[in-house]
Amino acid sequence: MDAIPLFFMLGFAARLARSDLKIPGQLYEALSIYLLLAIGLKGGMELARQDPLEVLPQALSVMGLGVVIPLIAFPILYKLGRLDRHNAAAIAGHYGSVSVVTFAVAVDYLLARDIPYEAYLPLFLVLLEMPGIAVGILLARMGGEMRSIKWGPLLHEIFLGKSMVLLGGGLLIGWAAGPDGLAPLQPFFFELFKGVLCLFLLEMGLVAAGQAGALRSSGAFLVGFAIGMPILSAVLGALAGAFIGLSAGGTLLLATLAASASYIAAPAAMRIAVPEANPGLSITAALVVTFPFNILIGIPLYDRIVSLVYGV
Amino acid sequence: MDAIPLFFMLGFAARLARSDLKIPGQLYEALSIYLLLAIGLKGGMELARQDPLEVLPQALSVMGLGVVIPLIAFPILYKLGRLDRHNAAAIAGHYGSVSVVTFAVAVDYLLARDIPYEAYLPLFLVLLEMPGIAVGILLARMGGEMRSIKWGPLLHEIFLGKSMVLLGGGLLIGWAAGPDGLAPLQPFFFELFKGVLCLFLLEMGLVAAGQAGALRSSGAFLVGFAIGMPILSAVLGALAGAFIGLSAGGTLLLATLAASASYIAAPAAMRIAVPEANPGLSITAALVVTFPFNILIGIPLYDRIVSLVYGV
Amino acid sequence: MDAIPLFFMLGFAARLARSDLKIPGQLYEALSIYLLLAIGLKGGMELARQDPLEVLPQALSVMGLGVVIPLIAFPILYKLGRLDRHNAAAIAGHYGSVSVVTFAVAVDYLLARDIPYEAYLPLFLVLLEMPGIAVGILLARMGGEMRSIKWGPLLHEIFLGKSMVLLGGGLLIGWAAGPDGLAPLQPFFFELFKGVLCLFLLEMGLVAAGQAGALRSSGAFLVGFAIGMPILSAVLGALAGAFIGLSAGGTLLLATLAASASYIAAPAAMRIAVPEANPGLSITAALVVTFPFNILIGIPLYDRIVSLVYGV
Amino acid sequence: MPNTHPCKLVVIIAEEALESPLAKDVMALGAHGYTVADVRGRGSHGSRSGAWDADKSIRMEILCDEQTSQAITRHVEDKYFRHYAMVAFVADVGVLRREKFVR
Amino acid sequence: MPNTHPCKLVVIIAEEALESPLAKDVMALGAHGYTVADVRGRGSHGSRSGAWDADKSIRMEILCDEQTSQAITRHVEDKYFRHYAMVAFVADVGVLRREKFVR
Amino acid sequence: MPNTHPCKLVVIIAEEALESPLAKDVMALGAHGYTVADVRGRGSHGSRSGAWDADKSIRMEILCDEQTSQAITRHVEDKYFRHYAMVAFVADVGVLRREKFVR
Ligand SMILES: Nc1ncnc2c1ncn2[C@@H]1O[C@H](COP(=O)(O)O)[C@@H](O)[C@H]1O
Ligand SMILES: Nc1ncnc2c1ncn2[C@@H]1O[C@H](COP(=O)(O)O)[C@@H](O)[C@H]1O
Ligand SMILES: Nc1ncnc2c1ncn2[C@@H]1O[C@H](COP(=O)(O)O)[C@@H](O)[C@H]1O
Ligand code: NA
Ligand code: NA
Ligand code: NA
Repeated sequence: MDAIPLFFMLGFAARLARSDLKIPGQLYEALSIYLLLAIGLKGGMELARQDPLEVLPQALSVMGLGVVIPLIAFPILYKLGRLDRHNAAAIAGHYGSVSVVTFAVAVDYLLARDIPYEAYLPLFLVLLEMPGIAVGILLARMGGEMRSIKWGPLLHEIFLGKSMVLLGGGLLIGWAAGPDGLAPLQPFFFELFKGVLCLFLLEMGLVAAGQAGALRSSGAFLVGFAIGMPILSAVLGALAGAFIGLSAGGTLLLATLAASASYIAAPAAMRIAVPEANPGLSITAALVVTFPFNILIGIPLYDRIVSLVYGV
Repeated sequence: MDAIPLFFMLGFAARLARSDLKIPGQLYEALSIYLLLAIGLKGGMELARQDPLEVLPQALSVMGLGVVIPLIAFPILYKLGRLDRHNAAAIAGHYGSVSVVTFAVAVDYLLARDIPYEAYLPLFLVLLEMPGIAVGILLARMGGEMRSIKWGPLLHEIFLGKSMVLLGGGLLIGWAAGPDGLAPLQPFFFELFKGVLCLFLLEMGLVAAGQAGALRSSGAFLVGFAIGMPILSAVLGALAGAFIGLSAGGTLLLATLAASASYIAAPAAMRIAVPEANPGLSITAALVVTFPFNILIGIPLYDRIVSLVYGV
Repeated sequence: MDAIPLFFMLGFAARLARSDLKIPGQLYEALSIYLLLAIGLKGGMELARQDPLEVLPQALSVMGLGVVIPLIAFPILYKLGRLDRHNAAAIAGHYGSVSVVTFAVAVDYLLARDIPYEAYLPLFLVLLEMPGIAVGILLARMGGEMRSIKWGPLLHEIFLGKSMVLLGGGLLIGWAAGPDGLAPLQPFFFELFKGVLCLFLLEMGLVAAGQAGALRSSGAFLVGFAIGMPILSAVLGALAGAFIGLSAGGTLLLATLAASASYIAAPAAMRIAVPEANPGLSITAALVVTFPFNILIGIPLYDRIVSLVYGV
Repeated sequence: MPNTHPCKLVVIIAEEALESPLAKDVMALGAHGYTVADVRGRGSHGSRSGAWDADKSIRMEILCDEQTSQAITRHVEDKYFRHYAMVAFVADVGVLRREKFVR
Repeated sequence: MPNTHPCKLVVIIAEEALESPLAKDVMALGAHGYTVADVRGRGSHGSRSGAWDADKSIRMEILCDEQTSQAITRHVEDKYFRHYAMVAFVADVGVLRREKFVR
Repeated sequence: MPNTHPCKLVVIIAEEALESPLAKDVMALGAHGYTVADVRGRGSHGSRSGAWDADKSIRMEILCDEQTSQAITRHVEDKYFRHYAMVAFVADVGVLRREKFVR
């Protein structure tokens, strides 16, 4: 059995059983800095091998996906779920953006099965991080409040948030240094990757279980949304992947990115840009429901979806 | 010369010389999380290869050892050492439980000498962690106070303390994932192990020297106990190992476990369960005397004892 | 392109752009503990292979270099730069001491170009750390105040500061354990080295850019000094290296050591020993100007200087 | 015209082992919240440098009304003071949003 | 004869997301400095354990004169209290080197 | 009937380099203990973010009697204030177990 979900389950169970196990806050930060940099570096290294003319149209389509998903999620939340505008928009923004760790788990899923994929896919991870957040903020401010958006600080928050800087910076360094320049970094950034990911998932299990109490107050609709929306997004992602000509492996990664919801960059940006939204709701949905759903059930499911799309 | 004791000595000397070297608190926690998980994983992986029918009787005998040791230690401390009941019981509990790092040093001792051992021995580490603590608490509460023990929170503290969760959780994950599932974690959890252990021993040296001042007030009896008791326990452990049919290497590990005293799980549990006991006494004995004694002198000595038992 | 300067530049750019990226304080400490220990271990391991009679005269010459450099820097700062005695002396002390990370970058420069060097050079790093600081303090206290120096606490601060303990302790352990004893530590302390160095340089970039604001108030003279002095010292170092018979690679390392300025050990010692000096000035010079100059421009330049000296 | 309202601030500095029992107790005694920081220090039980498990200390502060403040201080005095390294003190402060802190 | 001078100490405990906006605001409102510590806690918004990004809290303290203290407390009341997990209080203290804190 | 006794709380916020000298000094001046936390901040010496060695600050608090409090504040004023980034203030608090803090 693969170790990754087991670490998540260990953390989840430990916290539910009220163990005093804690991952120190700065270790959490250190692990997430490592993961973001390592993913960026790897993607950048592969990007150096790529023909930019081939990647550019793909990149634009992928960014379109990041715009479309929150535009679909918003009416579901606002009309169907009867959430107020601010909460509906904030949650939509979380689902438009992506989860780096979910991406890493999907990559591991492919590696374990020897399924090839376009190694520059971390580029799409970077590109998908922010459009969803920006759309979420616009949705929250539509109707009169639009002028009150201070775009300066906001763009700053989005483009210079730690995950963008580390992912994007890693991408640039990997691209500039190339495979040769990165070879001496191999043992640190690549060989340790899966072990660090396991430790991080232990912590995510602790965190998710710690927030699980909020499930009760968040209502059945939100839980349903947090499972249904990823599946819908994954279908869109799978179609997009096929459309832009990715391999089956690459398409699975794109579907997973589409299905994943941000719980690092989006909460930070929304807290400043849409303070009226209750962060408990979006975090419960993204972290307590969608994240475990994706890593435990979602990824194999999206694999099936991709197979259907590819008619295998 | 082996590097491990040198790192301990560097830390010890630096603190005695009042260097300002400090290991940040969260690094200490990170290192100990790593060590506990790695030991658990390794043991679990090997456990998967084992016949449960063979291991079960061994496991029960080992747990018996954890009950017997504090029952021997208590009268020595209470009658001979004239400590009050609470302190005698608390210290007995520390010596009934085990030290994970001492175990790791003994494993390294075997590896460096190419001596084989039953690779599932971390299971015994897990099993020995708590009976001693439970017996210590019972001893402290005997005579009238027995009813005042709140078993709920206590069992919780013992079974869900961080070291049990990480060791036991690691064991389960290692067992479920098996050698194949753990292969990609090899570089992180296994290859780095000894380096991390060295860093941890540097910190243990700093900590032990920092507590060394308490030696003066703790009295000669306690120092004698902290050296004599491990030797006595090691003999018991060696006999038990031979009795349950372990190899010489496995027997050395069991003897070392028996000889080691807890300074992570036991202090935490005793502080809540037996607050009347002075933690300075038990920590001085376990950490300032027994721990260095074991890693510098004890392990080679127990190796001799095991050789005697095996008639080599 | 080599990855190391790229990481520094990423950190520098991120902070200038006011990104919220932060390296947690304890991660910074953990990384620096690691780097100091690893460099010491490596040097000590190689020292074990050396003939002491050969190294001793070299070592003495190198310590002379550490005395001469601040004696040259002081009048430049005091007379030419018109800084007051305390500031001139404190800054001179920083430039007499060395920067461990600059050394590590220079080693990496040699490794990337397959240029051999005397592997025991970390010994010189240790030897150069303190004479400069001591001379700086003496210069600050010359003229009447001399008696007021409390040598006890001062020597303590210098010899037992964390960088001396870790570098020197690592050296001793490496020397005592030798290549065989260190072999199991290889994956942790040596293979990960460059990756950890990159992470540290990311943080140094953040820190340097964070202090860059102080440049304005420090004046053009200091900036000039922070570039000119390293070049001058590098020439001295190159001559000294040739004089004591080092290889071209070893000479480059010695020149780089001479050119580098301390921003860990020296600031800590000066803060206690020469509180009248404004730490902003010395840190701006050493960290904001000299450090980036050395790693980006200086090392290749000193390589040329060494080639000239060796008449290649 | 001040916008603050009189309130008590109870501060407890104690061994880290007491963090979760204290948290439970103060909530049970009527506090509406608390704030905790990691600290190190020295006192009658010697130095507690915070470098490792048994050596850590915390500083808990509780904003509450007079009555709760007395309940908390009496409780910690009875239950914990004898056997644990700890100190506690109370200060008079002015809080914003008074309704958050009184029973 | 005391060497301290009357001064206000404003303490704000809030979500970490507010650290840099608050820092900017208090300086703009006339404070000459501030001090920040990382904390965890519990309040009307539930438990904030500080274990991960969105769950961190900070404790900011500002020494300032009465007027600035009122400006700061009113400002945080208006701008942040409604939507953020936070509390604030003010205490009377005596500072050394008064000139560092008054406008 | 309150169970607390009047006491002084001295708080010193300073460069981390001063942690161990200050600790020695306050004990020598009659304090029976102290508590230290890691902090960051801003003041007349600019921003001190705590990200690296020379940039760290600490917050030390000392519960003591009036006399010791004056001895401490005068001492830090004379010995450290001129050359170091630091502030200090004193508050009146009520302590439990008075005997722990008075000489
Ligand atoms: N006089 C004091 N001022 C400030 N903090 C104190 C004082 N005495 C004790 N403490 C703190 O309370 C903890 C426990 O105190 P004690 O029980 O006296 O050892 C110490 O480790 C310090 O952190
Ligand atoms: N009564 C209280 N005493 C001390 N700290 C509090 C109190 N109430 C809230 N806090 C702190 O302020 C934060 C936000 O409070 P709240 O907005 O009530 O959730 C909490 O996480 C605590 O750290
Ligand atoms: N007005 C203030 N309020 C709270 N803390 C301050 C204040 N001024 C300075 N500090 C703290 O004291 C440190 C040193 O102050 P300074 O000497 O003014 O640079 C700063 O880094 C802050 O942590
Ligand atoms: Na998404
Ligand atoms: Na034992
Ligand atoms: Na130098």
